[in-house]
Order: sequence, then structure tokens, then C-alpha cells
Amino acid sequence: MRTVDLVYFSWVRERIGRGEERIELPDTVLTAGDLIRHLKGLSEDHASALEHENVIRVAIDQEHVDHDEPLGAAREIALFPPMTGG
Amino acid sequence: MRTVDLVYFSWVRERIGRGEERIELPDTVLTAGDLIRHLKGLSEDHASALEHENVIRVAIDQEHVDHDEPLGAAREIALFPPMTGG
Amino acid sequence: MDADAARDKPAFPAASIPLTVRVQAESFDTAAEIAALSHGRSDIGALVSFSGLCRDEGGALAALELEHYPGMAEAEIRRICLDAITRFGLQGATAIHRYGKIAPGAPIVLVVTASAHRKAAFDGANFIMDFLKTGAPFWKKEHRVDGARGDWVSAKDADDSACARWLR
Amino acid sequence: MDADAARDKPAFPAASIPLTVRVQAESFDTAAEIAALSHGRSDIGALVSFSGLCRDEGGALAALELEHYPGMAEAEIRRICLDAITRFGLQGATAIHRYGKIAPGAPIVLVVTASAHRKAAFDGANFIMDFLKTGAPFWKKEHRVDGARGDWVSAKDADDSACARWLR
Repeated sequence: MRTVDLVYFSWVRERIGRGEERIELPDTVLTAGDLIRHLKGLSEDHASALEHENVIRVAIDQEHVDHDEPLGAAREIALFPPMTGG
Repeated sequence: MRTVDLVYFSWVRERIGRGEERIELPDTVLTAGDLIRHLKGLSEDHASALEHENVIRVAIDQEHVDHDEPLGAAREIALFPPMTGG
Repeated sequence: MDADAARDKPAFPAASIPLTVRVQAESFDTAAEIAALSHGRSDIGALVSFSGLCRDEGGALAALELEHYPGMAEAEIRRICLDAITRFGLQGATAIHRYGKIAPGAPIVLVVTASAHRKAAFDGANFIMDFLKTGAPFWKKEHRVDGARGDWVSAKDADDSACARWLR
Repeated sequence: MDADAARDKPAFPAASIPLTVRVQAESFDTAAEIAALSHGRSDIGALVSFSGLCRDEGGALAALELEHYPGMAEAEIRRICLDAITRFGLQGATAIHRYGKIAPGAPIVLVVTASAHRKAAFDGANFIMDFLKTGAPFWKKEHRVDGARGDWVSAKDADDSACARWLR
């Protein structure tokens, strides 16, 4: 088990109902994709927010990563929908 | 014979030695290309300025035309090198 | 890296190229930003600016609200600008992106590029905007005039294709 | 048509689209021109500006001197801008070109385009510059720092190819 800080943005944040949380991660959660699937088991709100896994973007310590990226020594992991700035 | 006003720019102007002149055109001068060849016979300066006919651009009454364009009722005909604005 | 570190870090491999990146709630002075990038320089032949403004969508939109990821937003824009500077040989770049509530007619984003020649300046500004739209962590929510609950703006496939053209 | 007639003629087929075309010796205020095109409007989503500046060519150039064909210069730029407005659905355009002696670092030309969307604004500005370079009657002469007799700048084949891409 290890501790990570999660941050959420846009409708991911709205559906989960909070902008950040600190959680304990089981050792079986190795990649960004594993993390998304793990979070979906935490609550109905998490499941609703992350229902369509393929549209969820992940940033580890403020850099974009693919879903197969190992979490490594990540301190802050962000989950959010496709970006719409500019 | 008819009278037209000619205007010259850039190195065409410099080589001919003036920015404008009014000349009488023989009736055999029908197109912009005819005009260039006619002018080359007027003086050494004209011949030098218009030596490379294919690079000389022509505007009739302030609109670009090709060398085969009939002069028609042109009042002002401009001869100049390729443009380099912008 | 956090936003302050990104701001102070020298811009390798373009350490001497002026680069300004700001993420801010307040508006900005497009004119002053363009002037700042060219002031006192005579090696710049081309300056291109792009301003993205909030449209009122035919009067239906009361405001856009922009959420952002503090720190990463600036770091990501900085990465994109440095890519553009290297790729197009830019002589300077400025990118400013706002967050918070933005009224119709007000500016959201500004990109300015400077180069010796026109093509590089145009391409650089386009490149920065393409990648900023798909890679900088900002999200737009619409507030409608009729008071209806606003929707999050959807990402466009066209924005991804716009990026893909630079990979050809 | 002479310059005054061109200035006053309504811009068909885009009669209600703001179009400003000026050919002048004096410098211009880029900021003010950009602001003028967007002021009080909330239907514009994208504003692109291009400024062409006089480069000093590594310190060798004292000034550029621009000769122009009065009347035709403005009429031709106006034709090009109207083409761009129609072709790209622009919501406004401004084009200003200077003549006379221009010092290194000073602006020569400004093009500003406004549109609902980014691509049209970028394409419109690029299109106007491509055709302005090859079609507007201006000629540049270099004045060198060493006092040597200046040369007329040669037209570039690349400028013609840049225009050709719009005909594809």
C-alpha cells in the first residue's frame, strides 16, 4: 500500500464530487489504467465519472501520460476529460 | 496615331530616366507586348530598361494585364519589374 | 516541475530567445505584448499574433468559465512554446491563457511569435495554438443567457487532426 | 478606379464586413488597428495579425525605401482583401502598407483578419500577404550602412509558389 494525491478537473471533478483526495493504493495498481479501474470500485460517483475509460486523460506529476504508463513514484496524479482550452 | 500616358516604376523608371511620359502610339501597336517592343526602339535607355521583356509587368488603368492584352482605350499604362512589397 | 520553476528555468536549447508564458485570471493588453516582443530589435522581420476571443454564440452565451490545472497549465504551454521555438527557429514567443469567467468579446488566449521570415512566424503561432488546444489543461464551461445549467464544451476531433498535420 | 473611389466604394459581396485599406508614408499603431477591428463585437472568435518589419540584415542595412504606384497600390490591396473576405468568410480585415524610407525595426506592412474560427483568420491573413507580395505595386530598394549604392530587392520565386498553393 502507498499513498497518492489525486486531483480531478472539469466534469470528472463534478461527477466525483470533489477536486482532490488522498487515497491508499494497493500494490496491484501499477499503471494509470489500473488506477482508473481501481477508482471505479470506490463509489458510484467514481464509477460514473470514469465510466468511459478511454476518454479519461491522466497526468502524473503534471505531465501527460498514456494509460499504460507505470505510476512509479508518482506523488500527484490528475484525471480529467479531453482539454478544451485555446 | 493615339496618345497614351506611360508611367514607370523601380529600375524601369531609373533606366529610362523618367517616371512618366506621354507618347504617340502608331496604330500597329495593339497589345501590351507590342507596346514594350515599340518602346525599345525609342532610345537606348528604353531598350536597356525593357531588354528582358518577359520580366516586365504591365498595368492598364491600374489593373494588371498579360502581355497579350489589347491596349483598347487605355489612358494610363504602367511598366514595372516584379513587385517586392509586403 | 511547478509553475515558478518553469518560469525561472532557462529555455534550453533556446536560452537567449525571449519567451513569455503566463496563465492568469485578469485580461491582458494584446498591443503591449506584441510591442514587448519586438521592442528595440531590428532582427525580426515577421510578427504574428493570434487572439482567441469569447464569442456570444448569437447572443445565447452569457460567459465562458475556464477551469485549469494550476502549475501544469503553464508548464505545458511552456513546453509547447519551446518546441515551436526550436522547430521553426523563432526569435521570440509569448503565450498568455486566461482562466475564470470570461465575458463575450473578451480575450481568452494570446499567442505572439517573432521570426526573421513570415512562414516561420505563421507556422509557429499555428503550431502553438494546435497543441495548446489539445494539450494544455484547460476546460471550458458555458454559462447561458437563459440561466440554464451550462455544459462543458466538448473536445473536437478536428483539434486532434490539426495536431496530426505537424507529425507528417 | 482611383484610390478615393476604391476607398469609398461599398465592399460587394461583403458590404457589411469592416474593411480598412491604407497606403501611407507614416507609421501605424498595430495595437490600435487590432483593437479597432474587434471593438464592441462579440461575434469574433479569432483575430490574427501579421506585421512585416524592416530587418537590419545583420547591421548592413541603413534603411529600406519603398516605391509604390499611387492609387493602384490601394486598389490592388483592396481587391485582394475582398477576395479573402469572400473566400474565407472573414468578419473583418485591415491592411496597411507603408511607402517611403523605413528604418530597421520599423513596420512596413500590417494585415489583421477577424473570423469566428481560427483557421479562417490564419488562412485569410496568409492569403492576403501572399497576394500582396506578388500583386501589390510596391518595390523595395536597399540603402546600405556603408553608403554603397543600394540595390532593388529581387522578387522571389518562392513568393509566386506561395500564391500558387491557393489555386490548388
